[in-house]
Amino acid sequence: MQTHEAKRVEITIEAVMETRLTNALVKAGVTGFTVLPVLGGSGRSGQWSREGQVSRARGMVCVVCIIRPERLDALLDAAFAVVERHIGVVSVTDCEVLRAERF
Amino acid sequence: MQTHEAKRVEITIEAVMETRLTNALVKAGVTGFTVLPVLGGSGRSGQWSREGQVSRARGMVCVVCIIRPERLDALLDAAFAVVERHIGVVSVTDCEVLRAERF
Amino acid sequence: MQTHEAKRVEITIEAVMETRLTNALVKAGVTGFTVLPVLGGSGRSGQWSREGQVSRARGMVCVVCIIRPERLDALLDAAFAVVERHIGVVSVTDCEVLRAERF
Amino acid sequence: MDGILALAASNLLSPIILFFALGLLAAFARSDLSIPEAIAKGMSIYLLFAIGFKGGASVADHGIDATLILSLVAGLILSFAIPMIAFGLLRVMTRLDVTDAAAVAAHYGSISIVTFVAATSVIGSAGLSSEGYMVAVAAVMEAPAILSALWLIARYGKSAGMEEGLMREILLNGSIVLLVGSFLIGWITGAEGMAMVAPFIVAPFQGVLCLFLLDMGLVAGRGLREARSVLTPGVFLFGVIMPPIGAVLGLGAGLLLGLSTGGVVLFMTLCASASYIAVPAAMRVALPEANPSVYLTLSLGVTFPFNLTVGIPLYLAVASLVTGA
Amino acid sequence: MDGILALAASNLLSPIILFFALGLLAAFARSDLSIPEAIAKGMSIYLLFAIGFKGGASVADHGIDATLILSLVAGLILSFAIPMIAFGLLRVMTRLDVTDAAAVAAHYGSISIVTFVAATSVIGSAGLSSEGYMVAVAAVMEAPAILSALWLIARYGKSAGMEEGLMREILLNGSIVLLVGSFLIGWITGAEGMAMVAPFIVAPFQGVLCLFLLDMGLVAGRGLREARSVLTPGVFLFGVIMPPIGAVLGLGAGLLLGLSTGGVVLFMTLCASASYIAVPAAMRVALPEANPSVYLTLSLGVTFPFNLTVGIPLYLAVASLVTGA
Amino acid sequence: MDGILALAASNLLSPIILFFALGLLAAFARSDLSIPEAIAKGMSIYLLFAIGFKGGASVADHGIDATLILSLVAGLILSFAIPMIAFGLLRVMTRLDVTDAAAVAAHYGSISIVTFVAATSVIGSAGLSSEGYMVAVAAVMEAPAILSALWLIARYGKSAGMEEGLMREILLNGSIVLLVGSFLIGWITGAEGMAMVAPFIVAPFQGVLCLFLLDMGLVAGRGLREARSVLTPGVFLFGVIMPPIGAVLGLGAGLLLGLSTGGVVLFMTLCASASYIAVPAAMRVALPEANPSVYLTLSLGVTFPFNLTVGIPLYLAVASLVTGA
Ligand SMILES: Nc1ncnc2c1ncn2[C@@H]1O[C@H](COP(=O)(O)O)[C@@H](O)[C@H]1O
Ligand SMILES: Nc1ncnc2c1ncn2[C@@H]1O[C@H](COP(=O)(O)O)[C@@H](O)[C@H]1O
Ligand SMILES: Nc1ncnc2c1ncn2[C@@H]1O[C@H](COP(=O)(O)O)[C@@H](O)[C@H]1O
Ligand code: NA
Ligand code: NA
Ligand code: NA
Repeated sequence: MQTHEAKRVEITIEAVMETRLTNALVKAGVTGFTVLPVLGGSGRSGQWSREGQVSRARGMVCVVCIIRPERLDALLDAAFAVVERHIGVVSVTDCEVLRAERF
Repeated sequence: MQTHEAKRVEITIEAVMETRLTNALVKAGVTGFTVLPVLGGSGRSGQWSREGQVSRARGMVCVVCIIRPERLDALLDAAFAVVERHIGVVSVTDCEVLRAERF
Repeated sequence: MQTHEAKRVEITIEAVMETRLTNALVKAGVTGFTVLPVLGGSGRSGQWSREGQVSRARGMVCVVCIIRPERLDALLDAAFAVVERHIGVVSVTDCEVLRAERF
Repeated sequence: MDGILALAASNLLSPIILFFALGLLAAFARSDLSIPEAIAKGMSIYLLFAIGFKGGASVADHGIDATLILSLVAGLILSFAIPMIAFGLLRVMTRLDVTDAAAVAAHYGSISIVTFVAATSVIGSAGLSSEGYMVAVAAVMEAPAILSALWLIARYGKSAGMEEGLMREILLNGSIVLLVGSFLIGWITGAEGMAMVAPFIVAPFQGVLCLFLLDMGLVAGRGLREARSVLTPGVFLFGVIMPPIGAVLGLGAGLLLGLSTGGVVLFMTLCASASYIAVPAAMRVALPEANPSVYLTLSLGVTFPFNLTVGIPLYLAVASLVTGA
Repeated sequence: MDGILALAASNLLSPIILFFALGLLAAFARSDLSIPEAIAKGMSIYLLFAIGFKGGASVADHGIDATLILSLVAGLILSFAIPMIAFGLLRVMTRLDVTDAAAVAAHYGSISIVTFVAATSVIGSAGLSSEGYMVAVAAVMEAPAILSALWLIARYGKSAGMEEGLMREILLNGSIVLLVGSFLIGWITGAEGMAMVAPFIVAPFQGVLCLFLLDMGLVAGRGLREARSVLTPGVFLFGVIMPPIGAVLGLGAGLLLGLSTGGVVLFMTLCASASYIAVPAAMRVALPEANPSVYLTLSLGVTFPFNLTVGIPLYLAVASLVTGA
Repeated sequence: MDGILALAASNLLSPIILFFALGLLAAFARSDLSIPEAIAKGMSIYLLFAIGFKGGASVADHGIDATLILSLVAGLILSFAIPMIAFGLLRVMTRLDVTDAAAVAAHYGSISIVTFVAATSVIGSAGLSSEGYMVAVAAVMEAPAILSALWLIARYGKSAGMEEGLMREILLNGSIVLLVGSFLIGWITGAEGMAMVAPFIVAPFQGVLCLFLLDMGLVAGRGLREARSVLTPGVFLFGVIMPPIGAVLGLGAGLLLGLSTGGVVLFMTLCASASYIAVPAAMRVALPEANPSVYLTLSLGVTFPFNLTVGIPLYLAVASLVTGA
């Protein structure tokens, strides 16, 4: 089956920043993304878990964005501007996609 | 630690199609998969979020499937037949796995 | 944008083993990880789904861990010791990260 | 008549409608207020359980009416037939293509259980009662319209075909199973069963309904904001004139069947309301090419609030006039 | 005797059992009806809170019985002992290996709180009451059986060893902490506390229980469909003869302790029931090699419905006969 | 005075406080007891709905007091002002930097709705009532303190600036919208609306509150275990002396406004309590450099239990003394 090269960017970011991030992505010309829930985690700012939490202060989401390789830099710049002051992680993986016309 | 080459296929598909997809995967000889929840997303068909939704009409899941490289084509064919008329995204990444006998 | 090579390790493991795994990861010097929920799946031990489940006996989580390549082996050893007797899957992908000082 | 106007006015100021409005406003104002998906689903399970059980217990209480079977048959026929009318209207009034029009039509042949509940509460306030088996009629009307839509596509568009397993999936849809199951259990266990579960399903019902409508307002408002563009004047107009058309059919059926005034109002409401749970999900499977924004926005964003505010009091007024109640 | 037969019949037609059956049927028919995980967990938290609190308040009300401590000790001993019997039976009746047999055995030494609740409601319908501290006995019987299983493995199989931290984990298991904590708070705050929370935990209780049993039916049904193959005749048979054996032990203990007839029935039910929340999770940690399909299917798919339908009325009949109530 | 001591003692043994303690203990003992996130959010939605609606219905019942507007203004001013005092104290008493101190200060200018509810129930037990619009005062005090914190940063630290959209986000925060919306709907629909939803929001309220406090205890306990290190003696001390300071300001305002004794206690409680829902989320957006462990631990782990156990009875005693009630 015909596949096409693409980049898979996964941004784990605080839930309160989700809309800001996705707005920035859209502005940077990203045509699609998927938001995954996160149960908990650990990092330099300590360990946390979503259980029992009412406040949105604690809690992260993972925004997955598959794009054409040539758009990667624009996306990373946009994402970085939002993530910069915040806790969170950005990773980029090479991948292949079906239906490249969608990206 | 000894690792083995494999392919990681991630299929983001409408929740109503989940069973059809996993049935097709099993038919295609896939021995295992994992289903992740999706909170929301955006694409050509607009933006959506799972919050407050009662109907299963809106909502997607992400089916992750790790397989031996030689089985990739069979899997993609099977997946594509289900995804074809539907919104959704398929990505394939190279990975290494422990315990290759499991795949 | 400047990125750095890293490894992305995704461990799908039974929910009851989550704390044991993350404790082992921390002991092995892992500085951060993210836990994703899992809705259901299928493997040699059959098919399962989280829906309606009250017992923690059924149910898995996915622990994602991004690390510097040189730490991979220590992490895999630690993870394997926990996963060994249990059902579950470990995959490793090459990735690039922003803000390498975080890992 | 005056009494009915007063009722309509008081209906507009009922907590249920105001919470729906609160949700709409919060969504329009982009508040981050939201109900977790699991809670929304939990409330819908609660409502189906309560509605079904009460209907069944009421049948156990009042005995089976001779018209029970006839009402079910009438519901079936109307659920099959209404999509045809809706489809014709849509093709004339809007520029929706065959697929989108058929998908929308299916929603109007099916029913909205929350609209049904709101009508039950309005007729209750007006001092009327109704046949307990109207819940069974509601259940029977959930699915047939989906088949009509598929038939319309096969007839006027590219053949959609009936995917294997789809029929079972539609008939064994979670909401139908829960509604019918609770109805039967309410019927079997009767007054004794009702005594056991009443403190759970009767007294707190209206409160849960308020929260559920808050959620529906939020979802409808967000949908409207997202999908404003699909709401062309023609499409919008369809969303407010199709309900009265359905209601007229329901009125005819109700009168023919000789239902009580309350029963007639409920039948009108069932025919006037549009599905927003079962049918949208079925359409995603059966007609994935149809644009979900169109049918979800119409059903939840236009027709539901129309029925809630204007429709139900209107149907009550008409039914009261006609039956002379 | 006649009264008891009538009770057994009416028990079969109680909403609780019918909702369990509805769940089973929906699962067998592959309906997509499902309860969100969070709602299912929320209901189980509600039930533990309510059961514990009511038990504690009842102890506050009736005072501490001289037999309280003895009952707790008896519960402890039985929870340790029953797995030995179950293990022996399993090795004789089935082809399960040592690990699977020990894992199953642990479930039967422990208890099912929903079965306990169902028995409470059945003895209530029969006009009997029971000692409030039976809830505490239930809590005490949750965990010891797990140790017996580990001991059985160490004795007859490959040594499993007691993993570090496992003991604390088992004893501080969420359900035990919530049940015991609510019991103590109910005890401390007594009638006054009860007055505050009664409208939440008493009146709506049966309704929530119906929905919870619907969910249990769904989960049990899906488990049975998936794991039909593990249910060999021997395994199935074990699932229906082990409960009466446990019940006989409970009967003996209850009589020795001099419990009320209602208390005896509850003790029998505790011994007859099998865990499906705490022990399965502990087994995944302690005995990962044991096949979860076996113990979950047996406990939830065979023994739970057996107790619910046949077992509890039987235990009530026997206890009534023996105590002459 | 004796009555008040007795009340304080009985308050310590109320189910609400005991369930909070149970949660704390379970967390300290590392039990895996936990409430699903969706259920916790569902309960907080329920509480806001109930509190708002009851407040509005009470205003509809008692009519608008001349002091309503003045109370709202007083609340606004205090919410702006208290962070200044808190900030000064923090800079003197602790080693927190400007950012952390400002973030903490914002929490103390805002309010904790559960503390407010607990106070309502304590004054109720003391036979006092209060102005229904205190709920509106609570809503008005949610947000202004956030602006004070940003101003403090701009003045004493690196300019934080007001991010675009942040103001709207804060004012249209889900909790505020739900509280204010329910208040208005309660007001509009009055006694009639209240009659509809009362069985849902009045009778079961205390029971839900118990479970919610169990969850708060669990979250607070886990937070304390994780973040012990941030609780230096100075920080801890701040967490217990800031509430009485706030309460004194609330006392002054309440007396000036001529509120009832119950109203004065509630005003004191609002000023004494610290936000743990709305403000922490706003701080993550506006001041991401501030350490969330500090403010969450202080607010939920120190000040909340302080107010619950010692604070509220103290404020009641003082207000009773001063107003001579
Ligand atoms: N190395 C990592 N791998 C995966 N997730 C991470 C990693 N480091 C941090 N995270 C996630 O990012 C959150 C914030 O990280 P930090 O800024 O280091 O506190 C953590 O709670 C984790 O959810
Ligand atoms: N480029 C993308 N990267 C990640 N997820 C995507 C992407 N495009 C679409 N999706 C997901 O697929 C869904 C449907 O996409 P679409 O068919 O483009 O509307 C979206 O709502 C997203 O959840
Ligand atoms: N090939 C695979 N790809 C993705 N997930 C898998 C795979 N195999 C197993 N899993 C996951 O691991 C769980 C246990 O697998 P198993 O030990 O094979 O029963 C399954 O329920 C899946 O969630
Ligand atoms: Na209709
Ligand atoms: Na037992
Ligand atoms: Na305050």
